[in-house]
Amino acid sequence: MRRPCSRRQFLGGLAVGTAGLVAGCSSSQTESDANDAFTVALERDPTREKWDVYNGITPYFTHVFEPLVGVTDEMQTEPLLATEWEAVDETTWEFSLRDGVTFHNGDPLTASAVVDSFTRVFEQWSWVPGWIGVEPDGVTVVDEGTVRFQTTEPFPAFPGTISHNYFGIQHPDATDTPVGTGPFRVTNVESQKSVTLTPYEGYRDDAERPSELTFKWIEDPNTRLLSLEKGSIDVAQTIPKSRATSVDDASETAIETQLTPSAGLVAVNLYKSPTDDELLRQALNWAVDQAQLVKSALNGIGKPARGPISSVIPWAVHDDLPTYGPDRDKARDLVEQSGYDGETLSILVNSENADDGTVAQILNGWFSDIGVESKIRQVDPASFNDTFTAGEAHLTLVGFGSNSAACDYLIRAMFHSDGSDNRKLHERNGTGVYNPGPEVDRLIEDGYRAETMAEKREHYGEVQKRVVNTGAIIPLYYNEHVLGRQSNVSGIDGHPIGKMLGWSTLERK
Amino acid sequence: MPSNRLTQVGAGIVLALLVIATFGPTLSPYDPAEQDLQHRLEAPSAEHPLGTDQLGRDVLTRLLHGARLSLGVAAAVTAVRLVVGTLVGLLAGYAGGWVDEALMRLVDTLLAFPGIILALVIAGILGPSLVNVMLALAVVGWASYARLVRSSVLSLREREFVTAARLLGRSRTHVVARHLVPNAIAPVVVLATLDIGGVILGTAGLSFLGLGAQPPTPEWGTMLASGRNHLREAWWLVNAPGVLIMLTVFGFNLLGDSLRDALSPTQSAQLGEL
Amino acid sequence: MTDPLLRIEDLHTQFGTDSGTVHAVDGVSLTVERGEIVGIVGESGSGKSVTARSILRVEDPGRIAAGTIALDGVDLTDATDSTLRRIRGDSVSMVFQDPAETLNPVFSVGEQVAEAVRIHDTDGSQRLLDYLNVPLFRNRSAWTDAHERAVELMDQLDIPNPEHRSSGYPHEFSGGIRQRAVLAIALASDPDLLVADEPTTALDTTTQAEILDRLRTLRDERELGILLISHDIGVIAQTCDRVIVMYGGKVMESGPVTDVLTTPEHPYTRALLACSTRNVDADERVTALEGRPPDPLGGHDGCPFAERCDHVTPACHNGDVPTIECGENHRVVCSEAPLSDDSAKIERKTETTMSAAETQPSEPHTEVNREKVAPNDEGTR
Amino acid sequence: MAVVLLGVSLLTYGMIFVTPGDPARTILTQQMGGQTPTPAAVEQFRAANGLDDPFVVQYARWMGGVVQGDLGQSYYSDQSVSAMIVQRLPNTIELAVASMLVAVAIAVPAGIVSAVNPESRADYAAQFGSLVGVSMPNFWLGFLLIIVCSLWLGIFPVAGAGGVEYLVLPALTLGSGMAAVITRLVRTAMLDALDAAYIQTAQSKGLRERIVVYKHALRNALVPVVTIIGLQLSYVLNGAVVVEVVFQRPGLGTLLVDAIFARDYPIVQGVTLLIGVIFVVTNFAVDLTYRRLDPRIDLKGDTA
Repeated sequence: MRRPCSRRQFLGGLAVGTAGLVAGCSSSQTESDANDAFTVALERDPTREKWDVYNGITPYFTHVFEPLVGVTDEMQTEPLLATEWEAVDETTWEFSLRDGVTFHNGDPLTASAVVDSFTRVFEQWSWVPGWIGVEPDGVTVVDEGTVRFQTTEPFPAFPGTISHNYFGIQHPDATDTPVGTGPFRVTNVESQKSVTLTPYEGYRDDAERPSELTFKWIEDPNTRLLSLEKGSIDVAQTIPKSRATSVDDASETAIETQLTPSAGLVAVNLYKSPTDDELLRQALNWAVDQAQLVKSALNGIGKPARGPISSVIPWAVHDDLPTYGPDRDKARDLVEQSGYDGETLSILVNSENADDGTVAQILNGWFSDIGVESKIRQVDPASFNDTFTAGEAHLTLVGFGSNSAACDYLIRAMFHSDGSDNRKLHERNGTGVYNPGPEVDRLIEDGYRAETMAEKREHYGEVQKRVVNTGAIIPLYYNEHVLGRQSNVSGIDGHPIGKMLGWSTLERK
Repeated sequence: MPSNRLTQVGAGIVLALLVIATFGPTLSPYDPAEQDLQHRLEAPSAEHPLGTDQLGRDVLTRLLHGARLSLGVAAAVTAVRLVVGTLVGLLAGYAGGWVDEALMRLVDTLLAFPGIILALVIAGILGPSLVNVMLALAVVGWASYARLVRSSVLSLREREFVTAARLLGRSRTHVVARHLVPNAIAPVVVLATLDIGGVILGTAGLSFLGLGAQPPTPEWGTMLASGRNHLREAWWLVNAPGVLIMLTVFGFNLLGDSLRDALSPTQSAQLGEL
Repeated sequence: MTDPLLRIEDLHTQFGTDSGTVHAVDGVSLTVERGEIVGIVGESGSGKSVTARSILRVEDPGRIAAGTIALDGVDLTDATDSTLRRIRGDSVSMVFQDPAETLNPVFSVGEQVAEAVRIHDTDGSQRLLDYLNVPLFRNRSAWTDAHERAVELMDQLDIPNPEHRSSGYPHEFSGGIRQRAVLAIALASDPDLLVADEPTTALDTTTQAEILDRLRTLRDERELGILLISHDIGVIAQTCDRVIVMYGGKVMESGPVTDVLTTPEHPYTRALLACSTRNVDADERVTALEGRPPDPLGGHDGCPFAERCDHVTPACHNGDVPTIECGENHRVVCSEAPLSDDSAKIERKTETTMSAAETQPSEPHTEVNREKVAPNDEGTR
Repeated sequence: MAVVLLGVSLLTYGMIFVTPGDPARTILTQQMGGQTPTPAAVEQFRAANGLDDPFVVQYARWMGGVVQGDLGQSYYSDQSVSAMIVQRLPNTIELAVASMLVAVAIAVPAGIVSAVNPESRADYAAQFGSLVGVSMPNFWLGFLLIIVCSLWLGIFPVAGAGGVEYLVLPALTLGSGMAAVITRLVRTAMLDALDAAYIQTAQSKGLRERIVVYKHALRNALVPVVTIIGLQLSYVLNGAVVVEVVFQRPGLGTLLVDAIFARDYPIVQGVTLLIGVIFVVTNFAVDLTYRRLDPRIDLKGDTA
């Protein structure tokens, strides 16, 4: 049970001045003490989204809105609001809606509501059409139970792409509180503080659900964890990995980890001397001990990687990728053989992520072991991407994860010549950052259009092999999401995509 | 007024810090960058008096090396503030007229800003690095020196020995250099001593917000800021730099206070109004 | 005969300082009767002010090493703090020198007088919050009565339209009015003894005359005993019934004003009178007294005035100096007295004009000040 | 004062133009979750927000809005900057007032104790203690307080904003820093007051020692203390930025930090301007209270 707040008067001895200021700890805690009410602390403010989309609350975590397509634990698509969908032709999809689904205010789910939800998203962000390959007018009503999507070019992975929470279906009329079709409805929104939900009785399954769910915003990871340790919250999202073991060992708290579709890796600049020398790139790979890295930098939370794509993603070919099993002597030989002349390599790191800083320092240490000098350059989040895509650094710590079932855009963004990481330099002077070249581009395009998963795996697998072989990247780890919870709270429905964690089966012993 | 006992304590601390800053590197038992991933986050022990950090590096060594860096940064920023402030103060005080008016409006504007917030905006936009932090803190902090120097120049200007020097045909620069600066310098030195503490805390604050020195540089503020992620298991990681920073700022404040008491009443009054 | 109002018997008041003990008062005896004004005169550092302060032990007065102070027969020397506190302002009040300083600048004059009235109308219990005028704890009726009484008092002391002026702040009044207000405070509880330490030094002559007049009327109307401390012989001559001449912490000569000032027996009294401009014609030079007042450290036997005395003999330097009766309770403490007649007769001028040059700077606090003043500084005035 | 306010607004708005990097591109990348925006999108964004106009035009347009209380539009959320500020201001003011109260509550007694018995152990303890407060980086102090008071003693919530009990730890963190300066000032002021002649008058009236100290001496000592409290506001606003992040109080501090990192310039400019204005206004208000407190100073400002 959560520790009741003690009645003791605060520091009676403190000067008379503050006596008036502090009454005993007030009993009206925000979270009700009922047994099945839960509080989840989030890293980002759940109440600061765009008002005319999702009525200002976050589409992630809350399960107030449901997209047409769901994502299984194996990152496959599954029916959600759409029972089934078929590709009428190469560029047209038709989704038939589940019947009997009602919005929280009782109105039935209709095709026009789906079209309206998509239009809202298109209006809000101009870059969405480019992302999902559908123009704003490409979403039309066939009949009240069917919606048609017109893609600009053949896109087999389209259904997976719209499983993203951004495409959760909302009620068409402007309402003051957010209205969706999800298992939870919104009862209270305290701006910049919290969103409180209660179960939606009219939901299609009548499973047992917590009586109240509150998503609280606690930005600083340490403060978030301290609140967990204090007992004022039940679940803390993304706690510092460095503290995970001690939280797990403590009696009142425990942790839950989940392998995610995102991977941490070093993008090696293929077009900037001296990392344009393949031998040097391979030498660097030989110097890195992924298992040791995960153990010391990530406190054991994460899976040592062999390639750039997390093994959770269906078309990742983790097992049959070449490995550089750490061997410092081989690395030193390769450095001698390479044209490396002692120039200092720059390691670009995003200052927002504390773990990246630690990883970079470990790499810095290992590289100097094999005689390669390097210097860490930490850059703030806003200008990190600019600096990276301008190819200013030799090595850049990047981490790419997908928030939807379609992870194709990951491999495209990283290794395709006009993928988002390489486009700027490719258009300017035909180079890029870590796109190996036209051969790999063609493989990516074939994989993109592959009808079956096996075909996709074969094309994308070849891309992964080549990228690892030529040392365009230095694989590091597949990211494990870690959250803290009270030891007597269980039933968190884990999911590779952190933002899709399920809370319906939460219970307190 | 703290009697001389507190002054001795203050001077003692500052002296000890200078010794650490100069001889630190030679005194330190290990190489600050040498990682030992097998001995990560070990509690203080015989061979690691202050334990090891998340990469197995010896915390004591990094603190000793960091001393030169942190104090160097603080001294450099304070020096820049002092020089710029004194120049502007002298110019405004001595030139008078619209020059004085314009400069003083600028000073008032800068003083109207809580320093750290302005520094945060500058450092935030320029990106995280020790140089940016130093630049931001320097740009922000010189105004108080300017106002102090100007007020002491104004009060000195009327004094006989200045007018006498002018009567003897001394050039303006001579008067400024020979007469005004020596007299104005005492309160400025005191302000600088009191200011160094503020700069050190400012650097630590900016590091906490993610704008500090680039890893793996062992700067105290950054070590304190990154140590916070191991708050409870590796308590020494955050408390060792914390205590050191506290002692440093405490030492400088004590020294500053006692120097201030050695000033003449008028000088300390000028200082007091800041 | 009944006990005198105030009896001080062989008083020794000393201060511990870093460089030894200061014997500020080195064996002083005096008495003050009701309805009598007794003056103590002497240079700075003669211990006159310390003697006055030893009575009420106000503001770090130093340690009474020996001797007794009795008020109406009651011995005060080893009185407990609370008994002393009850006497202060009730049976014995004090008036200080500079009215600009002795009134609290941030409280109205009426408030400060009313406070004095309040202290002595209640049973001696003073509750902090009541005196801080904190709304809930404020004894409203007591304060209003006190304010009315304060206005009456100010009126008795001829402060113009007191009802209106009582809410004014000290800096809005002239020196004279302020000193009257201080007097009002002192008289709030109708005391028996008033100790006035240089009350008129900071005032111009006309205001000074008014205040001294006021003291005399108080003596007559209220049978008030007044101990008046001054360095200005004119003030003493003009106001006091008896005078005590002090030097180096000891009494040199005491007796009725008329005898002592017209036929001074003690060489120091004569020197004092000689250098007072009052007794000199316009064209004559004022004779100054060479040498410096004695170093109070360590105390000394024999006559403290020995080094500077024209009639000094070896006997003066050691042993205790005899006290000689030379007239109806006119005593002199000098081994050479009575001196030959020639230098004795000094005509005393009647009018009380006082030239500015002659006013002595205020008597420094002999007790050790806080850090600012170096320990052995007081002797170098 | 008006000139300074103008200076503050010029400095705030100008700051952004001096810095390198094209705001439009950085913001769009940020909005797109890391993908690089197309040049067309960047152009469209610049036009929409008038970033191509010369500095003077943009500044005039911004100032036009400021005068009517409209501080412009945030790039990310569609709330106006003024609305966001109004929402968060109470939290920061609450924290500022509470920490000043704590500072005074610590400093005034400490100052009195060390003044009433100088050079004693209490004197050193008071000075030593208050100096420690100001020497500790406040986020370190904040975390230590959370661990001690919240986790071990369990008498306070860890973070968040709400009732009074949410205010105590942040106010303690910030207030202890300010206590040092005020303690020193109270000590010196009290020493001077206790030395003054009117204390002798008070004592000779037969007043109890406590009343002499707490009424006559303290009242005089408080006059300079009030001015220093006004000037301490800058310390509070400085510290608030960090303390609000540690204690998760959605105030101006966290708003500014997030806006800086997200390059949300309208918010950065709006908040910085507001803080500058608050600062100038309080300095002015402090002057007024100073006059009212010390009757010797009449409005012309010359002391008697």
